Amino acid sequence: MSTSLVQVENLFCERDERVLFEDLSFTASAGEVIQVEGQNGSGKTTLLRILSGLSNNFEGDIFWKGQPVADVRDDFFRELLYFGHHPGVKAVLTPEENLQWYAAMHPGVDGGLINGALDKVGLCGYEDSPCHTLSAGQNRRVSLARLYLSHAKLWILDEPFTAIDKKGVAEKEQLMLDHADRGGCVIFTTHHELAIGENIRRLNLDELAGT
Amino acid sequence: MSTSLVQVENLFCERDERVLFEDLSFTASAGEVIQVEGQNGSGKTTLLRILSGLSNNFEGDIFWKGQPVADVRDDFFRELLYFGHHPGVKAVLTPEENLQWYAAMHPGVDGGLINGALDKVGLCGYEDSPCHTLSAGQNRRVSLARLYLSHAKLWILDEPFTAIDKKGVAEKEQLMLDHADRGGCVIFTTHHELAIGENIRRLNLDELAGT
Amino acid sequence: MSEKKKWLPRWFYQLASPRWSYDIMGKLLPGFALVALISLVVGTIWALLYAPADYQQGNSFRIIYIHVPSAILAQSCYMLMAVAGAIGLIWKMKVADMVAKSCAPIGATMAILALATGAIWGKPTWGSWWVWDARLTSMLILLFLYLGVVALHSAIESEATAAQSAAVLALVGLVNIPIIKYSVDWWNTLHQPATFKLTERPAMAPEMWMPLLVMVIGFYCFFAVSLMMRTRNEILIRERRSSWVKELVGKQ
Amino acid sequence: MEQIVTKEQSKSADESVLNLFWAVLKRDLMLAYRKKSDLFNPLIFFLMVATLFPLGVSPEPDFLAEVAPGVVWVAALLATLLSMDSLFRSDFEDGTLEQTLLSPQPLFIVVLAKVLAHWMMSGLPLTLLAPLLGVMLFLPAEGMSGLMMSLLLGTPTLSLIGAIGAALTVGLRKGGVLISLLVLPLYIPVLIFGTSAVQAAVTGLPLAGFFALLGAMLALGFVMAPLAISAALRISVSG
Amino acid sequence: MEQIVTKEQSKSADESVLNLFWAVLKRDLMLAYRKKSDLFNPLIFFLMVATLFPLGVSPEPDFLAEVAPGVVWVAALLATLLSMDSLFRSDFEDGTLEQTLLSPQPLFIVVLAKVLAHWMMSGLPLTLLAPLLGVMLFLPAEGMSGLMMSLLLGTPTLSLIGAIGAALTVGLRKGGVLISLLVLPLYIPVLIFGTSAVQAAVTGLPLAGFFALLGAMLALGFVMAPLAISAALRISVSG
Ligand code: HEM
Ligand SMILES: Nc1ncnc2c1ncn2[C@@H]1O[C@H](COP(=O)(O)OP(=O)(O)OP(=O)(O)O)[C@@H](O)[C@H]1O
Ligand SMILES: Nc1ncnc2c1ncn2[C@@H]1O[C@H](COP(=O)(O)OP(=O)(O)OP(=O)(O)O)[C@@H](O)[C@H]1O
Ligand SMILES: [Mg+2]
Ligand SMILES: [Mg+2]
Repeated sequence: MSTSLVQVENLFCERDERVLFEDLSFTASAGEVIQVEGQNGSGKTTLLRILSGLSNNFEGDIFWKGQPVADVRDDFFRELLYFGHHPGVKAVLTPEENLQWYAAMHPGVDGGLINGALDKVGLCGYEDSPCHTLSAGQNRRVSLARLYLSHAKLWILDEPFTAIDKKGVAEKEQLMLDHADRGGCVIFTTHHELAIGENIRRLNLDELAGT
Repeated sequence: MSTSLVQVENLFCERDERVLFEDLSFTASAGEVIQVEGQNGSGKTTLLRILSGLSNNFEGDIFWKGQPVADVRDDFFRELLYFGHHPGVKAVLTPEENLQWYAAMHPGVDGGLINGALDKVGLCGYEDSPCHTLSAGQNRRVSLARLYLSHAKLWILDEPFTAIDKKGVAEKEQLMLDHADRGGCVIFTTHHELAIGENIRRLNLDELAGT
Repeated sequence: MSEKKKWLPRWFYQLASPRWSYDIMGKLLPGFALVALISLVVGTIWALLYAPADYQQGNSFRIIYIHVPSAILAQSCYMLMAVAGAIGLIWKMKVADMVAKSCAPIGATMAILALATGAIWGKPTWGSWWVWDARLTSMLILLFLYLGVVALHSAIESEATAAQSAAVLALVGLVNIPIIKYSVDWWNTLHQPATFKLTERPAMAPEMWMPLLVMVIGFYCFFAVSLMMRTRNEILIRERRSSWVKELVGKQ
Repeated sequence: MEQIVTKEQSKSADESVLNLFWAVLKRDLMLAYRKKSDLFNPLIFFLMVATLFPLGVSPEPDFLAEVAPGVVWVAALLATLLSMDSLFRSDFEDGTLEQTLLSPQPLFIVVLAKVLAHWMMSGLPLTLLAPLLGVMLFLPAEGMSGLMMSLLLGTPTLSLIGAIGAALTVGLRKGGVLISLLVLPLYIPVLIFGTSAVQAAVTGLPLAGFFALLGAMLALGFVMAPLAISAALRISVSG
Repeated sequence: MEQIVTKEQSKSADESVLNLFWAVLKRDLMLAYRKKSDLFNPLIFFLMVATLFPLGVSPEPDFLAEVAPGVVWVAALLATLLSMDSLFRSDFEDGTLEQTLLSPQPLFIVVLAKVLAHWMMSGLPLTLLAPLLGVMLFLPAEGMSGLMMSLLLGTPTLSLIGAIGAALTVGLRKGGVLISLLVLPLYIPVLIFGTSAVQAAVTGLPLAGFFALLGAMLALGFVMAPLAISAALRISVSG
């Protein structure tokens, strides 16, 4: 059996008196790619923010490698890569500077790989343009370049394919599979039609919602 | 022959010494759905902003119903619906208030239809929640509700499907086809795989870029 | 567009061509430079050595020969900048934009010169470097407006946008010009009223105002020279990728 | 017959323009109300100056009475200037400014409504609060009416001029500084005449001249500024 | 053997903390440099007050000399307060604050570096520019060193206290007002001791006591504020 990384038990969350999910329990193990599904407003972003520790607006228990996540916060953060609706890219900095800052914030990340990562997301030639002169997709690619930099085990990606062109999406899909093969774990959401559909586990929030 | 609405001649645009397109000429007629294609950073947004009159960073001529668009600006704006990367939704206002403002800004729009439009984009029940409490997709749906309100002939939509779930995308695709059937014209971009692929004309910017 | 073409003279449209403007300015430059040189030299010698000393102020009044031309020029330059900016805004004429852009630093220098000489002169005559008098204040505002235009140009990356924005600002600031001009008539202040008026002869002695006139002419010609040089420079930079500029640079 | 049609048409056009004006005004006031900060920031700033000044400089009534006109006016000017940058910025950032520019409605009207809304959230409360400040700073009672009148005539001009600067810099990432640089020179005359009016009121000199000047500036700004603002907005967004 | 490993580990940990500190400081300064407005806004505000005050109140040297300490200090305080709101807001809006909170690095250090960067862009230039302001306001030469010293000791405290307010309000849409209300009471002691120090310097009284007080406040802020800021940030983002 593969090792369980994240274990969620009896998660319950409501916003403005609307129950988003209740009694949600699941386990994410090394080697898995899990897609959180659901229509707009079903609570995907909310769930991912809870999992990553950004939000504590919930009831229930979350374990990281068997221990309550609150007790091993630093360990957990060391192994986490979170990609949210806001990509965390500073508009006045260049792609390179943005990634340098990310490397500094994450001790495991090797700053020397930045140029290679930018190459891989197709931003070769834009290293020195401030991000506000980049297109919408290019901006998100800057943030996606972190996927090539980080050694984190757990990737939590909230709509990583937004504004990315088809070739880019295909590459990122493959990257997620590769990450799982190397013993990582990916939890993500998207509204795109995926090519790697068979290899992933699905978690549908629509069915979980209270009434 | 159907009437030509927008006619573009020898459009040239460069940003930061990178030529995005040159010698671009095409005509968009009533009844057409045109998808502007290209990879990230190929200039789709730039082209749509030029067409809508937001940007004048170009050389070349644009005609609206045969006349230079600069001479008939008011007529043109009356018949235009533009949907950009920034959806133009005020976070502290409710969906309803946002659309009321839109109706006030556009004399042809019937404010009485607002509730129906919100229903159609699936925001029934959220009329009175401020938009910053809505999910990413719901926020964009507020802006998309304008498609049901406006009588504009020409729709210019820049990645309208971003963050929208699959059901929503299918509905919007159908809506675009219906609009074309009623004598309208749609120019849009997206990186989503479309179901209505056969019925639309494509304009690929990658082939047009200079070196 | 075609209607407008009929009533505007031909040279106006030729001006719109950077190449034509570049050439014509090249031809005009030497003439203006010569006149500027002669009148500045003659004016300075005349003013310093031959003009009589003022019976009240003695020799300190001679600063007038820099103060007044620079003050007048600072205002004229602003008006030129605003008009060129307006032409650029309305007819989308690139050369006008470049002229407007070139005006700003020259005008700012002139405004600083007028303020500095005024302040230096104020110390012996009014007893202080600076008073919050209407003319002085409005002149200071003029300097700030120039600085604002320069700042806008440097802050906006796109040349076209920068030129248009600066033009709007210049047009707004135009209200300041009549205030400078008439402040001495509208408010009774410390500062002298106008010497040169179109309707009457100056009250000053001719030996005093003749060299002043020469200096004013000299300043104007000098202004024309530096404006044309800056504009030509600007044209070369902005048209650097056109074939004629490449040819020109290739030749040198 | 034809004439009637034209009249009716022009009447309905007038009406639609009025509707537009109200809609924009209402929306901006609502935004301010929801966000609170926009509504209170200038006011809080104004009050802060009035409290900090005696604390930091000197609490003596005689001294304060003397400086009160100037302090109140400088505070009002700074409060307006500081609130200026946000006038179009949030609209620019969330895309509503684009929508405004793409509307067939006259931009002139929209801009005027927005400036009015801004004034109603900055200049007007400042004016209404000025007597309180006057009292806090021991301004003699004779000066009160002069203070309020001068603020009432002066602050709309400040909003109008400031909006030009805001429109010119809305597309830039370095808005804040530039706006001060562009706008401040044009603020100085308002400040000078405003304080002179209050000082004249305190000493019992005639005021009409100052008010006429402030009024003239307001009229000029009212006619010219919306044009400049509209042009500047189009330029800024297209860049 | 074991001890050595621990020492080396702790040494490398120290180093990584230092690296982090530098990286954050460098980034924030670079951001300020690129945006210009953050860099110059407090300064411009400071200068504006110094020019407008004589214009609006009274240009007389004697009068100005007397009020100079208070005016400079009030201006410095307001300049800092006004720049406070943007400290975490832009990071919050573009998602970099989330990334910061999700990093395994000690938040304490990140926060300290950010506050230091803020001070280097507000308090430090204010301190360096203060003599110029002093001259413009005819502050007697004896007061100059007292002015600079008091600002040097006082402005970091203002930045530290202000950052707590900024962190508490960053998640709210109505930041501006709240921050003033939260922070101002804590600013007042700094203002009072700061101006008293300058006045004492002008009149030739002993200064050490005031500086000791200002220093004590700074030390207290230095130890406590980063903790409060970190906690406040986590709470604001999770809301
Ligand atoms: C910083 C202080 C001063 C400033 C900003 C200033 C500004 C000006 C300006 C704008 C003009 C108008 C030129 C025109 O359009 O006709 C002028 C003219 C003149 N100024 Fe000054 N001035 C200053 C100080 C002084 C002082 C101290 C004096 C002598 C007592 C002085 C004497 C004159 C005279 C005689 C004229 C010529 C009037 C005329 O022919 O129109 N100025 N100055
Ligand atoms: N303000 C700007 N200044 C300079 N260059 C810019 C600016 N905005 C865009 N560009 C450049 O123009 C190019 C086209 O950008 P555009 O936003 O049109 O791309 P796009 O086709 O819409 O891409 P995407 O699919 O990512 O949305 C990009 O390479 C970008 O770097
Ligand atoms: N700050 C908030 N306050 C109150 N309710 C909120 C808040 N944020 C989100 N919600 C509500 O929570 C629900 C779930 O939002 P969430 O962002 O998780 O949806 P989502 O599944 O990510 O949708 P999308 O596909 O549009 O991104 C929505 O109905 C929304 O109205
Ligand atoms: Mg979501
Ligand atoms: Mg795009």
